[in-house]
Amino acid sequence: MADNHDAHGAEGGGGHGHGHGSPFIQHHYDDAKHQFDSGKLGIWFFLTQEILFFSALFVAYILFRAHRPEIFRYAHHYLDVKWGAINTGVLIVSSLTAAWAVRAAQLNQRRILIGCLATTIVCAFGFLGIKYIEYTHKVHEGILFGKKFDPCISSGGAHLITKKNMCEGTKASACSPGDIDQRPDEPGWQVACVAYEVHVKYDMVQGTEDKVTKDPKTGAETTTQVPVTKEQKTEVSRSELPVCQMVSHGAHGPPHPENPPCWEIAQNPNVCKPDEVAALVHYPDEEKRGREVEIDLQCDPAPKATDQGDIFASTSDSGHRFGKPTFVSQSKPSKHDLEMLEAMGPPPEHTNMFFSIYFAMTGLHGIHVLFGIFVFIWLLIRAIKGHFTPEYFGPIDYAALYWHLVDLIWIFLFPLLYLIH
Amino acid sequence: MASTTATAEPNYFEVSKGFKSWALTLDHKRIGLMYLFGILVSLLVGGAFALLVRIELFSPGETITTAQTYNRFFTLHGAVMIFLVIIPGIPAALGNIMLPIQLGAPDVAFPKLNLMSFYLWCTGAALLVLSIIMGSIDTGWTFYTPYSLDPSKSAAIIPAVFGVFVLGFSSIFTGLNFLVTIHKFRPAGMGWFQMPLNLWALYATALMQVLATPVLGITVLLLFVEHTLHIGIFDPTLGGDPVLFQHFFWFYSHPAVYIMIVPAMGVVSELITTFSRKPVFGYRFIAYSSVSLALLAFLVWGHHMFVSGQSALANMVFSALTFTVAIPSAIKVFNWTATLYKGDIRLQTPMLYALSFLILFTIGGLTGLFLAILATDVHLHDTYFVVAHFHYVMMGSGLVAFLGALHYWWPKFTGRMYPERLGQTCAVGVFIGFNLTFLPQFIMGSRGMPRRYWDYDPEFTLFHRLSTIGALILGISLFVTVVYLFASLKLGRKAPQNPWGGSTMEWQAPTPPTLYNFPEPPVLHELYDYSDLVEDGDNGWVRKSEQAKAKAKES
Amino acid sequence: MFYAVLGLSIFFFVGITFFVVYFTIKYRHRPGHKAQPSPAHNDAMEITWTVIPTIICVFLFLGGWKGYLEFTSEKSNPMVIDVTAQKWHWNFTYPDGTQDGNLHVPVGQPIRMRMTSVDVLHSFYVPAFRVKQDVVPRRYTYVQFTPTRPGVYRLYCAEYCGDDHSQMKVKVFVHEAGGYERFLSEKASLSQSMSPEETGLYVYNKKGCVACHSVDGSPKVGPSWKGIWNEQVKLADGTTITVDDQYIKDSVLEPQKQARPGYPPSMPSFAGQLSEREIAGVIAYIKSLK
Amino acid sequence: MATAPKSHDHHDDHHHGIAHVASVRVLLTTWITLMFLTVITVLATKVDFGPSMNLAIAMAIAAIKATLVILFFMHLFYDKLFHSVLIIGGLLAASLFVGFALMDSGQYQDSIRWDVPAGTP
Repeated sequence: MADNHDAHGAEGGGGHGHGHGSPFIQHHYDDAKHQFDSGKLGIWFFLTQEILFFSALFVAYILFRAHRPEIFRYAHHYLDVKWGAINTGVLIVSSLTAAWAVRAAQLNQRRILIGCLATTIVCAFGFLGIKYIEYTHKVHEGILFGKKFDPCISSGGAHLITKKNMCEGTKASACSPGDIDQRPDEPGWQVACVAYEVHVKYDMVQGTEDKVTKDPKTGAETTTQVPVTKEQKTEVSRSELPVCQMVSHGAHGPPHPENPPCWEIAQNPNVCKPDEVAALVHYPDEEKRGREVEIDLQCDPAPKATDQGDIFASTSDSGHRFGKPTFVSQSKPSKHDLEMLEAMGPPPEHTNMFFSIYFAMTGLHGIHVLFGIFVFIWLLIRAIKGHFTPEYFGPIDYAALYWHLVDLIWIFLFPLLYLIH
Repeated sequence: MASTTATAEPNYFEVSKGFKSWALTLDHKRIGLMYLFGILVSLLVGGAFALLVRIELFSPGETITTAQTYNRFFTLHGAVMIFLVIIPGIPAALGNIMLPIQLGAPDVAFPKLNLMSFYLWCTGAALLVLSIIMGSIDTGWTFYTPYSLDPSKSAAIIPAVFGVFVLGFSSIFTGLNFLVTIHKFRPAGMGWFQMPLNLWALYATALMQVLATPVLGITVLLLFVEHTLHIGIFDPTLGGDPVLFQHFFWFYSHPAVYIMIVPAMGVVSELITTFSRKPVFGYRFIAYSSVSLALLAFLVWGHHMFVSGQSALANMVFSALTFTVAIPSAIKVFNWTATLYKGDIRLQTPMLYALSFLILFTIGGLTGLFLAILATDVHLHDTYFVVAHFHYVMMGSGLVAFLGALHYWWPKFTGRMYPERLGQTCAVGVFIGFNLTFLPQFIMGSRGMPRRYWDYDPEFTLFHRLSTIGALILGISLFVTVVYLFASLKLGRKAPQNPWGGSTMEWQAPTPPTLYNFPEPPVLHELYDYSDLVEDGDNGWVRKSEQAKAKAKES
Repeated sequence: MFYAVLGLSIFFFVGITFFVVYFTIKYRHRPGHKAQPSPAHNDAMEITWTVIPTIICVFLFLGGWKGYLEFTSEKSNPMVIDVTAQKWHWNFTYPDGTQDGNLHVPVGQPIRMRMTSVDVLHSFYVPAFRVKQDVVPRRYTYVQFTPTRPGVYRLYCAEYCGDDHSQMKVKVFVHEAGGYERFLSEKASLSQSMSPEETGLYVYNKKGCVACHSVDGSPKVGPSWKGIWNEQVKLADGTTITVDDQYIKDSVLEPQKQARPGYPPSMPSFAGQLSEREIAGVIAYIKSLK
Repeated sequence: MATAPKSHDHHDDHHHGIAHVASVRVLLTTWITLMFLTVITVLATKVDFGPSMNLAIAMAIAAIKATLVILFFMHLFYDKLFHSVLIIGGLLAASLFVGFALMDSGQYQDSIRWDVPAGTP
């Protein structure tokens, strides 16, 4: 019955047979070649499928790059060509060993086969290791996809207001891009709060900011506490309600409408040292808004905020007006980074899209690599058991073909993501 | 071979028993049967949702449920019917059972992969059930962004899209398996143009499954990631493009329509030739048109998006390309009609379904022209006209052909006959019920009744009522059909080897087939040659030449 | 011109009916058992019926394309009306800044709708004008038409947008000469003369509040307005708040910030769509619903 | 090494058993070329040829590398023609996808309102 032609029975032994000798030739095939050819055709169909599977991401990439080239030009600075190039090399090496493994299996060179398979696995792990380094680096810097994109230190586009000894390192807050965008006309608007990392909340950005533009007011200053919503709390996981003080010179009336609702308080001890904190203010549209923001920042710290510490503010494109910018990440930016950031200017709006695509593409590719590792480990075990013979080496060939495709995709991803000029 | 009913070899039911022998089986027939069971159950579930939708629409305003529940009903109806019933219907269930036998092969190329596809299907189905438990999706089966990005609905959408992702891979692996099987397991002497048309259709279908489904996979995967990580490729608030989602989605989902209809065309070709006792008219044209439909399927997805904010240029190109699809479809209809010409038509249940198919498909196809014409589509898009059109194509044609094929091959793979008179009655019931359901919808649609409406203007009441009554007739007929099919497993008359006089290879296999289908290698006869077959009472149809040989042996 | 398109449709509908009947007769005309020898395939015939549909299709396409161009190409001197769609109502802003929930247009005047959505996809559909166009968030889409006959028509949302998708329908008033101007001036004087409660009721009905909030105490998509004034309500974050001027205003402008538990967070912000006067009206209206 | 029952010779490369066996020389040459091209492509970005030219160079190199991998590592050079048909078919389908989507979205870019925050009417 069905189970009899399950090839991987208990009798795993080294069937160095000829013709029908291999125990792995399944019942319903005419002979070894028939099985091999069928499998090969199958894997080619599978690879075709894979091309289409990835194609959608390439479509997204091409579309966004074609229409928003400035995002790509800007964002690629965040990627490190060095790591990308090393990973390309690693994958090519593993591709070679995978191809060689096929040859070894065909020629019954068991030792070489095992060596090649092992090397492939090691390279694959190396690849993932490097990806891990890159990913964690980005996580630390807040260079993430979608709404999580908010670079903490790479603030070429962000004004940095750094404060020392403020809030004992626990309170943090910042203004999301919307704030400044929305309040260009208000004089004396100030930020006196601290931030480690900025999360722009989805629903807040979605529909709640516009009213600020609608009623610009003038008048007295107000200080308000920004409530934290439920979602934020789960993200922040802190016991006390952070007090974020946003001081608005020249605003009056009921506090709420004047306060930008898009505040987010977050804490990430990995990013910032406890005694150094920074508030980031983005201005997505430099030409229109940039100057006003600068003017805003020249104002003195609001009275209610000053008692908490000094404010050093810096605007990267207009010189260090308030003192040196203090970069507060554990992974300190290099000199090169700083120069680069100076040159880059503010990020275009929706720079996050690049990282959405970056993470989608490399993530999906990474999953493929991971899957490949499992397959190769399985092959390695079988190779050690001596399952493969010149009549039966199909699985190695198929896995190698799959692996080459994974390599191929990386060959395209590397220049597309890392080597943008 | 020939009179093999008395083979010593046990048939595939008898080979082994017990739960494990089914759960771990690698036999394509058992896997196919398990699919069939799952699909019939899903059909009833999806049908129940459809009836609930129709009953709600019996009167304007709230009839039995709120708008929210109604939205879930039609979403689930769509998702279940499309992903769980029609797409796997003919290929995965009937194709699995019949494809190797029609090829004269012992099994599909990759039996383990086949079993895995089945379990993927089960997983996908389970995830959809989970999504119902988690609050149920109400996005429509199309999951259009940004509506489907609503974070408050994540709990239901995440399992649903992941389920669809898994189902997609089930479909891909099935297609891959069939492609390789057809390539590598044709018996000596069977060239591409000696293949039964059903196999051509399955080949074309599998090609689309392999090429189009991965795009669905990545699309729903992205949707999944949007919900878990909010990466924003489709989210306009983050700079994404919601119209892009529709491109992604329809790149798959248009071919998906052909994944549903092309195998239906395949089985109908078989049914019509067998029951008119005539070779198919214009074999090559039908074969080519199957493959060309498969290729053209990739060029026309934009016609789902004429008013979506797609550009005028794209609208023009897609409209023009869409018309090309009409041509192979028209060829097929003409050729089938010509096959009937001067035939000896027997109106048994499968043939009734095949003829229903012809009529329904013609209506479905011709109304498709309205939707391809840009000027009229703008008016008709997203109205009941579209609803009626695609039901004519997908249900009226796809499902009716599935039922025809089911009745046609039922005796072969179960070894039992279904009750013929009841079958004919239900076939007529399905036809009448179907038309009563959907013809009024064409009229409503052309008068501007938008789809997915829980409530409607009173002027449409009459049409909605007709439609609901039709749906009830349809539902009852389908339910009775499923019941008598299951009952026939126990009560049915034992089936002869060749009850319909089919000339293709599957009728040479024992009834029901043995484990590897053919105890002796089958003989390759000329395709669709009925001159040799004669009726022999309860023994079904036999070949004259072999009867003579057997007689000669005896004497 | 819409009638030309309609004529096209009717023509093809007749054509289709003819085909269907013809085929039906053809299929049915030889039932029973009639064994007959038969011709095999016929290339000439098959090629013919490949080519003829092809030619028909080319003409169909050209006709459709022409019709489509006709109503997408820009008209001279159109009146531009801004349309905002959101769950689940429409807001039309006329050239002079007047806003209304129904569409009012003068007869014979080419209209160009400049449309955008606040939340999800919607679709602007007036069956009588044979126009339909999806409304996409963060994007403008356009639709054009010239109303030819005065009257009242229906405007639907044709792209599925959630629970009250089927309630997202309003009226199109095609005014005779002078009627449109009258509408504008009436609208202006109406808004001046209404008491705050009346304004609130007006907003409630015209700005889509009615889709989610009842005034009889029964919960719909959102909480009912009846009897909540000055009550203590629980918020989703666990705190309790009194329903007062400020709370209502906040809820209108930033619905999700102080959301109530048990209701889906699906209410869009009405910032920019309601004037101070109108918000005050809503507050007054809620106050009156004791 | 075991000799398989069937052997087809259709190349000067040695061809054992049921499929083509790649020679070490071919494998290594391919590999070295690939590594070399990787270095080249990185270096090429340091030089400014103009943004579109740089992209073209990078993509051309990637295409060459991909072809090398397909032809030699994946044996397609020696393999059945149908497998090439498959891979080309897949690429064609993907490029159709890209092409149409690009054609469409290119047309409506000017109607997208990048400048306003979402939620604004």
